[in-house]
Amino acid sequence: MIKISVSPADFSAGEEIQKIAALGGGAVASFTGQVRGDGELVALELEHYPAMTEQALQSIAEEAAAQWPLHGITVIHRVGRLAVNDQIVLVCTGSDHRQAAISACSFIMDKLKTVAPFWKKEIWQDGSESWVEERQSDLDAAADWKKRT
Amino acid sequence: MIKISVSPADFSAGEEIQKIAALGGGAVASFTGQVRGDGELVALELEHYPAMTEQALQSIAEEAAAQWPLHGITVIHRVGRLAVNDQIVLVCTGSDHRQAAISACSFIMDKLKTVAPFWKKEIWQDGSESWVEERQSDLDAAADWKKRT
Amino acid sequence: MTRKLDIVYFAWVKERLGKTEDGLDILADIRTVEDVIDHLCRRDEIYHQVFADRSRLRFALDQQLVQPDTQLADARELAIFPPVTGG
Amino acid sequence: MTRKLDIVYFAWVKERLGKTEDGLDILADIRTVEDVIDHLCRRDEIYHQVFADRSRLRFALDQQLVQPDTQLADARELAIFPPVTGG
Repeated sequence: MIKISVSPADFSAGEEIQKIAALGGGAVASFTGQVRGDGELVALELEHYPAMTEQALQSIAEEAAAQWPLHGITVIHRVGRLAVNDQIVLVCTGSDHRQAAISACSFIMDKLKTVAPFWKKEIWQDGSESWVEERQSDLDAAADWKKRT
Repeated sequence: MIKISVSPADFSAGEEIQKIAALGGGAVASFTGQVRGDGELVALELEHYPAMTEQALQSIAEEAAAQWPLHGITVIHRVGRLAVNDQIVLVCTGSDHRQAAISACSFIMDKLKTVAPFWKKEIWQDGSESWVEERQSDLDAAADWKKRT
Repeated sequence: MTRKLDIVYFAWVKERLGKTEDGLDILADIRTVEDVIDHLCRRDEIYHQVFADRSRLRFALDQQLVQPDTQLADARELAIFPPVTGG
Repeated sequence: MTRKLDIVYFAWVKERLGKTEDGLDILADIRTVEDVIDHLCRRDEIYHQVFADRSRLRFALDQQLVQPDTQLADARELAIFPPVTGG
């Protein structure tokens, strides 16, 4: 059971975990990302490629489902303007096995960071804006899964 | 900031995630374990060693804090009689870095499974009871961290 | 008959080009993603500037990530954007 | 002066022994955790039965996990229990 959501709306990590837990697997892992207050940062502007985003997330979730025995996968990613401390992303996975749940959650985040069409623009207190650059550590993390699987 | 709780009381994964998120790290990982409905299972009876349990969990959390840059760690473990689908355990970790949060969460669960003094008794529909046996996969998972770190 | 390719831009590619999309008639010598870029760069100086460092560009054909040497085949939409930074 | 060691039992060790704890006077020849087990096994057949397969027993001295060959030193409490199964 895969649930993908891309929208400006906020989400409740607790409710999403409960929904996955209700599938009865016994093991639920989650990752929540939020806007980190980096010095003078006021907000992030999350842009995406609407025609592609949901199917890209769906593909990542299906790849995880093919690799681990999962009862449920939820991926929620917000778009639009997000203030410091706002939630950005939630990945939640349910399984009979804790390592499957945790590994799948970690895999989905690593892939999402490198192949899902989102772009972050930082908006600073002085009014300036800057596009976030890709990070080598994210590329390395995603590449590591290829070696492992 | 380490928070350890061992009690019969239920918990809200969502609220614990929010508290860790409020520390501002940007990355929050969680693992929730619940009683899996295994065939004729009615309930689990969770026994523990009160004089030792909290300090064992505290030590595991401190070990994680020494290994990864974490803003917060919450470990909640219930004891007493728990019905099918009841929550048993929550581990929640917050960091600036998603891999640190996820790895620490995974490490804490793996260690908890092998060194924290909890014992599960299964209570079956026919009234019979059986103590859960340790699993080799849990020992292997805990041993793997020693190789990695 | 000439085929038409929709080109869409995102993030700083969009901002620096000052537009969200283009239409392009696919001529016989435009076969790959890279051929499209070359063609645009010849068409107007602005593309030449924005696409100067091609290592910083990523591409999707009909919403699938592709490499610069990928054949256009029957694709209807090419997206040009910087490396993704979601999550 | 004789030192006294409190011994506490958990899970099926407790159930099969039919008790939660014991007190033991530490004599000169009882130096390690294993010595305590040996001593108890000599004291009563029930310990001999419950502790028959020692590979299934785990120990904590003053609430720290220890191995069977660990010296008692000044420890006040020895816990004997099966492998843990929480989480």
